Amino acid sequence: MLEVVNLACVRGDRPLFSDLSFALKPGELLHVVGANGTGKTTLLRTLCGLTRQAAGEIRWRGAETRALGDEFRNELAYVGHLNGIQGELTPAENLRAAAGLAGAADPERIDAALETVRLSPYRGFPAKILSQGQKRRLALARLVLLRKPLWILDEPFSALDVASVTLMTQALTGHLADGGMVVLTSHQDFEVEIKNVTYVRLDA
Amino acid sequence: MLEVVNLACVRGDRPLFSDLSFALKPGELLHVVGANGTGKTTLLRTLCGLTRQAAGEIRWRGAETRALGDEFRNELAYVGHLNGIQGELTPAENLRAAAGLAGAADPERIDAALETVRLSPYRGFPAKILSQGQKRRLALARLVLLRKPLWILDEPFSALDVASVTLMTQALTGHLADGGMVVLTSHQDFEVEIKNVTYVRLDA
Amino acid sequence: MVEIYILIGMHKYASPKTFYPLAGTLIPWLAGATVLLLALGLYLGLFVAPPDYQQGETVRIMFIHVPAAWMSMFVYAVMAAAGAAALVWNVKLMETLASACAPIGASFTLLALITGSLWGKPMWGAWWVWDARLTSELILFFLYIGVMALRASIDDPRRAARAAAILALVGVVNIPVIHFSVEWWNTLHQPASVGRMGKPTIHLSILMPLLTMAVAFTFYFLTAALLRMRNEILEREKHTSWVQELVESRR
Amino acid sequence: MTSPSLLAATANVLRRDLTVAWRRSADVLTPLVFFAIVTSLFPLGVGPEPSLLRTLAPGVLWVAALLSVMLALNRMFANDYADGTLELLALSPHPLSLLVLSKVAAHWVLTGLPLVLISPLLAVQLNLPSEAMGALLLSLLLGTPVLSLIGAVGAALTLGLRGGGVLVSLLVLPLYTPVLIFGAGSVAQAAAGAEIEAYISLLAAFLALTLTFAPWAAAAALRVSLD
Amino acid sequence: MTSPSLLAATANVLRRDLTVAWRRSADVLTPLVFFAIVTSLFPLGVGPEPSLLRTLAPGVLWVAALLSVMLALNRMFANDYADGTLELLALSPHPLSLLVLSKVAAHWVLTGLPLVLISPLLAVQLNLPSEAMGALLLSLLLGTPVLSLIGAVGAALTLGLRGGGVLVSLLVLPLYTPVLIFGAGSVAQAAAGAEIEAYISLLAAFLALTLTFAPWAAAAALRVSLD
Ligand code: HEM
Ligand SMILES: Nc1ncnc2c1ncn2[C@@H]1O[C@H](COP(=O)(O)OP(=O)(O)OP(=O)(O)O)[C@@H](O)[C@H]1O
Ligand SMILES: Nc1ncnc2c1ncn2[C@@H]1O[C@H](COP(=O)(O)OP(=O)(O)OP(=O)(O)O)[C@@H](O)[C@H]1O
Ligand SMILES: [Mg+2]
Ligand SMILES: [Mg+2]
Repeated sequence: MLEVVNLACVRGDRPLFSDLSFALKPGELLHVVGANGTGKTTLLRTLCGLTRQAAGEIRWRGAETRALGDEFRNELAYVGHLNGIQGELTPAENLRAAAGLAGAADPERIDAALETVRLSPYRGFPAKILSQGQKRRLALARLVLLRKPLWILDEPFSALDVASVTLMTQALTGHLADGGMVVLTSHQDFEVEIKNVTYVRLDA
Repeated sequence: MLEVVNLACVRGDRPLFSDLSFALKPGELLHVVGANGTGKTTLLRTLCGLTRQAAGEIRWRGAETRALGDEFRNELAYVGHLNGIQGELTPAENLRAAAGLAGAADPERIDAALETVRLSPYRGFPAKILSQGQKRRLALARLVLLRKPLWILDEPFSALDVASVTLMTQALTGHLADGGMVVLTSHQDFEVEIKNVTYVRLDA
Repeated sequence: MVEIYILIGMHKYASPKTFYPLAGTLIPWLAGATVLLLALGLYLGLFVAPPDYQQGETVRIMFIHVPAAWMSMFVYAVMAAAGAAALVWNVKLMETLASACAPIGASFTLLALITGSLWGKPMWGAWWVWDARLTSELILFFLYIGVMALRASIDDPRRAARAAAILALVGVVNIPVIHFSVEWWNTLHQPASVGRMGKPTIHLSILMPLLTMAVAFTFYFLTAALLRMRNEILEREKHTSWVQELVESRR
Repeated sequence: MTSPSLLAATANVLRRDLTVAWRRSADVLTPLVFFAIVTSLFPLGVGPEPSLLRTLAPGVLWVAALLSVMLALNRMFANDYADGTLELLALSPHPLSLLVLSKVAAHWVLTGLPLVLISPLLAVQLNLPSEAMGALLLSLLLGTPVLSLIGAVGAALTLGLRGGGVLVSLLVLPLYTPVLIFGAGSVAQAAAGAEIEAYISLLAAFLALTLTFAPWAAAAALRVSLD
Repeated sequence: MTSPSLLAATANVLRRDLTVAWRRSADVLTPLVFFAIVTSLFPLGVGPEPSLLRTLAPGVLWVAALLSVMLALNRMFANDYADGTLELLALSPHPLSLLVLSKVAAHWVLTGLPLVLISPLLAVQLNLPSEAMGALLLSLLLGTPVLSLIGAVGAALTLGLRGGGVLVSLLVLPLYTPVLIFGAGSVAQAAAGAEIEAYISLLAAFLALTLTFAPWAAAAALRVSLD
């Protein structure tokens, strides 16, 4: 259960939003919508704890996320604007590193995750040669691999081709069906086969 | 008139495409489609002359673009995956620098261009504080400002909100109606009110 | 219980909104005290204190040099402490205090360096020697510059304040080094003579102007710090209602 | 989180950094070659007299080591920051300071350690007396990790700032001076045939001190830089 | 393209680089402070004897100037590369080598020139005799642009490579040695009361040579790095 109470964020000296409250239960997807520059990225980073809020609370299973610290981060998977990929490492090595960091190393599943995002042909190449969309897919493979309950995704569909968008919405649907939670932003349309989509709208 | 004859590109030791031929006349838009990693970005960069082809020719008004050099570049505007924005400069200063480089400085039009992409409120801020989509809009403002006949655009709609996508397609439509040419790639759907859209499909 | 009340009371003044007018009323008094003490200290130092039997009139540089050197270290300590408070308790006012300290402290350090080398030429025959105390004071100067440069490079004021605070805390190790350097290495520079408990080795006619100047410098520091803090508060809170009301009321 | 998984995470970070560096063999060699080049520049700058060089040797070797380590600092976090790996690190369910410590360890293995190993060779070039060789090795072995640790704080603070490369030097060099003074001092003492125990134990104390505080400060700085 | 528009384009590049640096005042100050810190490190490393320092002064000042310029090299193109501005430069309808030249000019104004201006102060700290002050200023004035020009080629070649910071030093330092030798040499000669004309005219020749070829080489290297 993720609860946000009276959250306010400020960048520089510009207040982006304030008094934002919502709650997210297992099996639910929250879609943050709003025009460019309304603070969607800022909101997601604040939820993760990367950015500090100016006011308000973020609670996970009833406790403040900052107080929970590692315990909260252990249940969280974040994919931001940046892909978090090391160009020198192969796709498999990148996933292995991510798994190790997340404390959930399960090496057998790495190949399966690569297969899922259709990057198996690039197993032997350094990740830097991947195209924009292929890099994005590698970043998203982390979600499949790590199986954390809370996904926070910033524009997950950007740069993806049509087939990959479908694949990603399937992954979302599956995750929600398993009782996972998702917070995402996207300017692109997408469909998940589930009713529990709520919207939070940020305005300028 | 942009003509491509038997073009072939190779990255590393992987051939991406070969024997690609097409021609683009004033008022036409060429949409390069294909799954992730099929070489769309590579094709566009090759057209600009940033990357070298393995074989084939690219001609502009009948002459090889490499031989034309500055003369070709003078008629070209490119917006790639990277936005080409200096974070320290304000949006207006960024546009002024771009105009100066392109040899078409026309300072009065800068404010109008900023207005077009709805960035006037950010006039006084350094560009680095802009959000993902706002940066993209600033990059696209160059097109409006510079008025070059040939636009080469790599995923111009990525990160744009719905209103900005509409705005951009209007700009495209206007440019084509004025006899401009456009080569672009996009995984997102968009509509231009003009019949002359041709497709080039790249396959893996 | 009493402590808790004091803390709550302090907390009230720790809000920029209440601090701003408070600082405004304090500044004229502090500035007045600074001017008076400076005048007194200079009078005592330049006209009352006797010339040194060895150093002659140059000894008067001391009345600037020594207090400036003391302040350079004291201000750094204040800056680091304020930075720590800002990091731990997230107090905005402490962020502004820390940021106000850096340029003031840097000027004191520069003053100590310049007066020191002016004094060094007649005393040691060189503008500069690589002695431990001089070196560590130079390092202090670079630390101040580093803190200021780091702060200037980050746009978001709160991020800048936290980053500068971390750097200031790391640099604190230099302060004891400066102070004890003369005892740890045998060097050219004067060992501590005022600080020693029990046996003052200086004559009162020298000690008095010295201490007066030190107090005057402290008041100057307070005045300048409050002025800078007020400016920064206005800049940082310009979007809040109270600053806008303030601006309206001044119109 | 159980501690075996923490161990796995830190080992993972270490291994990854080493692999990445290994892939670019230039990364492993360049600080070394830089060290060699800087020590060779001095004789060019000050002239080739052997007796002069001998007195200079400890200082030059130590300054060159310090500069090489410093130049390599921006590699510690900058790439990870640019590609978003650092966000993953910060969001990992393990104490960031320990992950930072493994990154520092990787940095030292890639820059400090090779310097220590090659230093005798360059010392011979500069006519350093052989009695001082032991002191050189020992002081570098204790001192270079301190340089990496302090450097981590500077690198973390300047992350993502324009001109970060020069700024980090500005922040870090003043803090490097004690290490330099005692490091070079110990070698000079040894060359003069004197006792160096005091110097070495001071260096060891610096190491203990920075080992305790630097990872923590660097982690705090990283969180600020990501904000 | 008419030449007025070329002039406008180069002026534009120069102005833009200076504006960007000015916005971050730290960018202007840091190479300077770095220069000051490095010259101060040497006395710490080799000991404080004034007579020893005097013989070292020319070499130390020149090595420090060289290192400051070199450290600032990665600022020349790296940011433009990362944010895509360099692609715009390469696609501009003007000779890339001239645009590069204005970038180099901006770099020199921001690093070399301030060094020249502050050098007398640091020379006093190192007890350099006042007869040599003129030679120091003149040699730095002629030599630092050469460093920026050669550096531009190195910076362009290493663009986008991991560990570029160290790699660029590696490429550039060997080419810097002649400048260092004759630059420091001229100061040492002047300090010894000898003629320095030969040295100075050599430095001027270096400048003429690099001014002709370096922008061209750097432009070619940039095109390769972008491919
Ligand atoms: C650039 C040169 C100099 C620098 C950077 C410098 C720095 C300092 C510093 C930092 C202190 C305060 C130390 C402490 O309280 O722990 C100090 C105190 C003092 N300095 Fe200097 N100094 C310089 C030159 C000189 C010279 C040439 C003299 C006179 C011979 C001198 C005489 C003193 C005296 C008498 C004190 C007070 C010592 C005490 O009571 O603690 N200084 N100086
Ligand atoms: N230092 C600052 N000063 C003022 N405004 C700032 C500062 N930093 C960021 N901003 C503003 O805060 C907003 C941040 O938006 P954010 O990146 O969260 O937008 P977003 O909703 O994710 O947009 P997009 O859809 O384009 O990704 C932007 O409008 C930006 O201009
Ligand atoms: N050095 C290399 N060796 C082998 N393959 C390479 C090398 N460099 C790039 N590639 C491959 O070439 C292709 C380049 O694709 P490009 O970036 O042009 O794709 P794209 O069509 O733009 O894809 P996207 O839609 O994801 O942006 C990718 O499949 C990439 O893996
Ligand atoms: Mg966003
Ligand atoms: Mg692409």
